[in-house]
Amino acid sequence: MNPVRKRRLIVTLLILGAVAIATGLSVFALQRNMTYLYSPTEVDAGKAPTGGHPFRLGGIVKEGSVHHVPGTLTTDFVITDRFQNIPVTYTGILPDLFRVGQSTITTGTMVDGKFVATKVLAKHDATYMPPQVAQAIAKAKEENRIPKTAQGGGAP
Amino acid sequence: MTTPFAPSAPLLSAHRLAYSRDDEPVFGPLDFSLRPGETVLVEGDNGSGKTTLLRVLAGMLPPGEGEIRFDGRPASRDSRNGRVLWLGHRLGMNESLSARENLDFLAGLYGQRDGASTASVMERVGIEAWLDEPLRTLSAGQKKRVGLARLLLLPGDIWLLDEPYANLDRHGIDLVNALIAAHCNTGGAALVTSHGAVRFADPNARHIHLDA
Amino acid sequence: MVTAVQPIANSTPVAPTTDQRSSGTLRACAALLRRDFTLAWRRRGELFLPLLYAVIVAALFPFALGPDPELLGRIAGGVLLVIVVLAMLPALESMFRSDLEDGTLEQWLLAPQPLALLALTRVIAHWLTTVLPLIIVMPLLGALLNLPVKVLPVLMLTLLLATPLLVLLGAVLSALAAGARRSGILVALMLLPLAVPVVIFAAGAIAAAQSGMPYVAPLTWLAAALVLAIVLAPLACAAALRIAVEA
Amino acid sequence: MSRSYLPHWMHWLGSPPNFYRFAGALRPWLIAAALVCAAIGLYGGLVLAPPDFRQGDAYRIIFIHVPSAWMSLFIYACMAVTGLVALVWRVKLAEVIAMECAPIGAAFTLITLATGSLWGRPMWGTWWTWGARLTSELVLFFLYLGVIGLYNAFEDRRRGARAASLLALVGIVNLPIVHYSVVWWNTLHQGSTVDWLHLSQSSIAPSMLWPLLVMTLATHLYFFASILGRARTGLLSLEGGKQWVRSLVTETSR
Amino acid sequence: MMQFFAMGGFAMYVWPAYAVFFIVLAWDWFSPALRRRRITRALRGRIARERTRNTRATRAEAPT
Repeated sequence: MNPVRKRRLIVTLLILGAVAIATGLSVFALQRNMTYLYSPTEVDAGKAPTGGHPFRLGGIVKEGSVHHVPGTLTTDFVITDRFQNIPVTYTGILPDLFRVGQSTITTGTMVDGKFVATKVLAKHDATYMPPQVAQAIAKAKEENRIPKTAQGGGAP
Repeated sequence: MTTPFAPSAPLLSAHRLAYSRDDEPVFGPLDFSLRPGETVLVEGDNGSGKTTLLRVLAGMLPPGEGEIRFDGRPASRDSRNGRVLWLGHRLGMNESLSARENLDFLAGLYGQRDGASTASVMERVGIEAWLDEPLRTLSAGQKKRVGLARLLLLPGDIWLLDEPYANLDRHGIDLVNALIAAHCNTGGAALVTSHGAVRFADPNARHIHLDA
Repeated sequence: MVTAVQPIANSTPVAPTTDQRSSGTLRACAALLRRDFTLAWRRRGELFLPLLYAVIVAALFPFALGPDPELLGRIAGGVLLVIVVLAMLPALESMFRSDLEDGTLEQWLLAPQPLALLALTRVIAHWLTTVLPLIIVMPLLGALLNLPVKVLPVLMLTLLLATPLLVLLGAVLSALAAGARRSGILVALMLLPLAVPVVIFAAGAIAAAQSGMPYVAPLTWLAAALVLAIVLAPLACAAALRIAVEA
Repeated sequence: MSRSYLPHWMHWLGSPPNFYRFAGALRPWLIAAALVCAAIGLYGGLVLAPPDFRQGDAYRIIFIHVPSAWMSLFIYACMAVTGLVALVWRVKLAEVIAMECAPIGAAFTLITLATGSLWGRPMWGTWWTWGARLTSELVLFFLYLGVIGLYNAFEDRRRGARAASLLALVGIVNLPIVHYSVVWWNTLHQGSTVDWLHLSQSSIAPSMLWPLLVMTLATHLYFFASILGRARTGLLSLEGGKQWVRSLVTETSR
Repeated sequence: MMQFFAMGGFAMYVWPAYAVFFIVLAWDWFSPALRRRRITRALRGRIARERTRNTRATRAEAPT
């Protein structure tokens, strides 16, 4: 084999080998949980960091759970993933998109079974439509008893 | 001159070789060949493209037009590397290291000529006393001699020497000529640039003249 | 002075034979390693500068943030990671500069060895001489910043995977910048976007270890990237060196 | 040389004077079309399209934000492709185009970051968050800056162009890695709004979709107009010694 | 009309976003034009200088 071909073959084999090894390692890594966002179910199962380590809690603001403490900026609400509920307390200004049924990501720590949030971010989903359409959809859902799905909660 | 090892094709040949920088022609088009045992002297004033020609031949610059061949085959890294020894304006050695360390490193990259050793080539160029001194402490002429020692140590048969006479005294110039002659005697070839101030020893050497 | 025409060494033909050219790829790498180590030893004073820098910066953090051990312990992992990256930067920038200036790179280019392999060898020598000492002093720096003891091994392991990756990337950028007239902050500017994933995964592993979570996944990602970079970065580096020499 | 493998029209267009004339003739049409599209798109987006049921009128930033984000990636791809051509075949025109892509790409990336920030403030409650898309976009911005910086750091502009092209290619390997590495940080950013394979099923109302698409067309047209103009300027400075540039310059002075 | 400019209360976010878009693109459009003018001016100067040098040279040669 002439040296040029031989060298090209070696380089190609090296690249293929590296890609193969890297792919193997990636597959291995993908099988490990690497999320840094915990759902209420995971928190309930004790998978989330404890002992004052901050982590992110993601879920939907439960209907009828939002209470503003009068005279303060403190808000209490419940984050749910429809299986487990975690009570959350937050002091500060809430973003515009924060509302019942909204996907929300909160950062904070667990203190005595309550999540004390230092930051609340509303996750906005990818749906854009005029208000009339939204009303029509909501109405149709109510009439047909379509189960209300979590909006945007599934986005990565 | 013929040697039993001389192949039919020239070691190095250029065909309509030209180079332009920013669309200003630097040299060429040139046609020449370098056969075993031959020395070609490239002459020309400053800025006539002597160094550029050598850099193109050494593959450090892409040829603008034309073709370079080694042993009759189009030049490629494989046909070129290891055969071409380059001595340029820059020494190609680290000044913090001694001549021995530098030469040993280069011998590691290129391999060694049969029978040559770091000490013997340093002796040949007459500065064996400076073998273990950092190059920083050597004079310009002595550094040049270390560069010449490299040519003797490494097994390339095509020497591309850019201004090898610079910084050398009369003895040094004689030494360069003697080394080139010995190299050509053993089937090697050399392409040497000079701005014309030095008379080349070999009266049979062919000349390429570059105009600025 | 000898002026007579006399044969050099023996009168063996100088036309290189195949074994002369293909043999010794390993020998070439060893020669380069030996040369770089010798050079590093000659300039051993300079090798302490990154270490000194790292210690000074680490010592500044308690002054800036207050000596609260808990706070320091919480941020120590990330802080040390950033300190290592910053301490590596100056040496990365000049990885090929002196070799370009004294013409050694021209000799590399004409040598019958793959340039990419020489570049990889240079990366290894660089990592061993300038980065490994930084990793070795990590326990000391960790103690300064009250890094939890259980995090220290993970931090060291992370750095063992992340720093070679950064040196490989840095070698490409350093080779690219070597031919430029002024590099200044250029290498840092170019390194930032390329280093983002490395830092993210390294920090992820450290943070996970700190909060008692599994840290294998980010380390595996780093290993995967390292394997790819070991093959691809030297090729890119060789291409960059060819551009740098083409002056 | 391997240049002869290129098709004939590419060969013709690769010659600087030909390209200069061609680009000069095409550019006014492109910019006119871009302006018309922008006018239609903006009228549709700002006036005709109804407010969003949840975000009200704030969502109207989408009509510039999303096309700019697409452009920032599209231009990077253009830069990398022309950069590859420049590296492999050393075509001067490809070098010029690759290098002139960088400032336009940086401009669109800057717009994306700024408008995204202005959109994020009322909607997410923060100017900036280290989410996947935002971080990737920021990294992209720095990549553009690196390419521009490296190009300008070289005395010899052709050598600089090839070095910067190599950096652009290294960057294109890196971009997906950056993206996926920051994804698991988890993100506040929404998923893709427009499903290109099933346009009718996109989760955006048609009255809002068409201005978005028209604006996308406008930004593409603008990019082509701008790159032609920039490449013309680049060639002019690179070929200053050539006869065609000299006659051109003296002609316009009269 | 006022309602249009109010943008449903989001005017302070929407209009600056559009302003950024147009200002940055205007910069992108006009900066090469400026560079172009600089280049042509420099080139014209160079050509003019060369021309005078040539005529001077021919004039100097003429008497001999």
